[in-house]
Amino acid sequence: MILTAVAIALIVVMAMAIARALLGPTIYDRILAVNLFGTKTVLLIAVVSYIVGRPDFLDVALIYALINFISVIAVLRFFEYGSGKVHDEVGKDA
Amino acid sequence: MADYYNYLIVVLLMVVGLYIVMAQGNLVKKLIGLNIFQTSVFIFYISTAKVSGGTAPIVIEGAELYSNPLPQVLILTAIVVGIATMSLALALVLRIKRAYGSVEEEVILEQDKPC
Amino acid sequence: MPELTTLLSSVCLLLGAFLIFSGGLGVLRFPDFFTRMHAAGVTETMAATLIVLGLMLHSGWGLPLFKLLFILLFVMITGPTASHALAKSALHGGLRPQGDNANNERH
Amino acid sequence: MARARDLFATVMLSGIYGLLSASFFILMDAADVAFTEAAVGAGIFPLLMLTVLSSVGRYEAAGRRVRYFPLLLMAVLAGGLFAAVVQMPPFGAVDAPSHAHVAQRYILDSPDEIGIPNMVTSVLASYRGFDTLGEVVVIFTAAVGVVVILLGCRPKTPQQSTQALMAEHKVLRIVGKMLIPLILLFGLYVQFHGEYGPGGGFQAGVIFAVGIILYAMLFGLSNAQRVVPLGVLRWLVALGVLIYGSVGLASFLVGGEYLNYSVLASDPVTGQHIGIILIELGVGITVASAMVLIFFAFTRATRSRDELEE
Repeated sequence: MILTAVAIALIVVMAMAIARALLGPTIYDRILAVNLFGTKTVLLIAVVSYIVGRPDFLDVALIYALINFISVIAVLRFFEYGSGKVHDEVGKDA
Repeated sequence: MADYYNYLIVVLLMVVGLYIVMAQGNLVKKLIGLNIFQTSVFIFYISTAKVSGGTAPIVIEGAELYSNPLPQVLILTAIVVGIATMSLALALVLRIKRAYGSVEEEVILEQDKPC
Repeated sequence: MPELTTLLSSVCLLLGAFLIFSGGLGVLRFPDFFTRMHAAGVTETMAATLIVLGLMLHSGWGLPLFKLLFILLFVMITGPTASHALAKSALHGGLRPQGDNANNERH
Repeated sequence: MARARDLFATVMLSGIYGLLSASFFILMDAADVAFTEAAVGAGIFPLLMLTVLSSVGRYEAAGRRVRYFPLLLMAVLAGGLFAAVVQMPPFGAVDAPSHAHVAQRYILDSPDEIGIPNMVTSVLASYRGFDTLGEVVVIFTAAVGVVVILLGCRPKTPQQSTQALMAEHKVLRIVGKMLIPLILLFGLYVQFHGEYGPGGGFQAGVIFAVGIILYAMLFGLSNAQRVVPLGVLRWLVALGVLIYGSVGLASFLVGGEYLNYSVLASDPVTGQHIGIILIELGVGITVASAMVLIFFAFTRATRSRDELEE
């Protein structure tokens, strides 16, 4: 019962994150929304795995936690790397 | 109608993906459309695998009804193969960018006009 | 004793859900990037910790407990790190906090 | 997503899309598929997209109008598909035709015939082993194709700008250093636990690749290539396929059919176990090294491209 309530709260927040990602005036807002979305997905999967009574699914939540972090790093890295050309004050010395 | 909402979403995604592939000129965006199309097919297969009241096809005690493992296997391999072929496509896009200096379809076609 | 665990787990879960919800609301409604970042970053780690803790209390001994422990560990390490990196690169990328006139000369 | 002009935003959204579809797979009881989609759809695909974007440019050409003919075509197609879809058995029906044939046998007999709890793994590696061999070969071919296509793109001066940038992220590097062993360990767990829980060679390969890609992102490509040299990777891609194929040949030589592992040991179930572990190993090696190889090829290509522009 409580688990279901938590799951619903998570889904609502995920919807909010999607809204932010769609609205997001800056690129960082979108990255933030993706990150938020990822964390919520981890929690949602953990909670759902208890709702349906299959704790095996926790593995999936675990890999989400990893992938989410990695994709944030990747985005930042490539964005900064790319922005070296756009804003031209970072990393131009190469 | 409630019984079919999954399939309806699949159709919607498929159409959106195909529309992007057809209507967008940017090659990268075409690939993203292709990806959406692909995922709609994945969702379709997985939807057919679901048995209501069933559980994931990993044997546990006390469960008799499992979802169908076969479509899941097909999709599992299809996802990995999909990313492999997608990366091949991306590589081609990189080469096209290098050869034509653009990834916009119209610009490329313009350059390809026979003299 | 089981009642106590159930109670604790429920409290943790509900508190976590509340935090998550407020964080989500903040991300959606706050005016500029850094306040949104603040809303997300602060609530996220705490809420995730609480929810996973609640699940751990819920699950009892076994392999799932350790998996949850690992998830907790990952979330606690990666959450703040990702927030930090994001804020830092936003600052580098030229975004400035709104209404920060007094400190604008720092960079 | 279709309308955003900024391609970067599109890629971000497609990352969310990957996460979303993976959560959907969880709800549909497809743990293994969710696993794969999590690693691929939310991890590798945006990663590669971003790499390409950093070379192709973030913004697409302005002034695109709505095209009405495709829109019309799509509307017609959607109508047709809707009409077709409602003819199907309802969602979740137990007696749908797709559950009628081989699926019953997989579900009922595979615990006894193969002896492992995860039916997805047993179908993947044993019943449909030949099919999976084909998939692995496709991945191998794709990796070879990418390498060949991007062959001409040599980096001139590798690494400096990126490394200078990432050096500022000290926190990231240290946390990354802590995480990478855990990721690789988790990859191994997934690889060898795939018979009992969700997991297996495909997923483990992707996780492993992600760990190495993380290293390459944090510490620079040249450092990463010192850890996993390109030559070794090229051998490994082929080695995985080779392992898979030779397991098949071994069972062929011992007296069974191609890829029938039951003959590999005196007891069929043990034979199946050995066969599946070996095959999953082959799959894992190929997938991991193919992904890393593709990533390296992309990074090298885009880097030299940037320097050509400057």
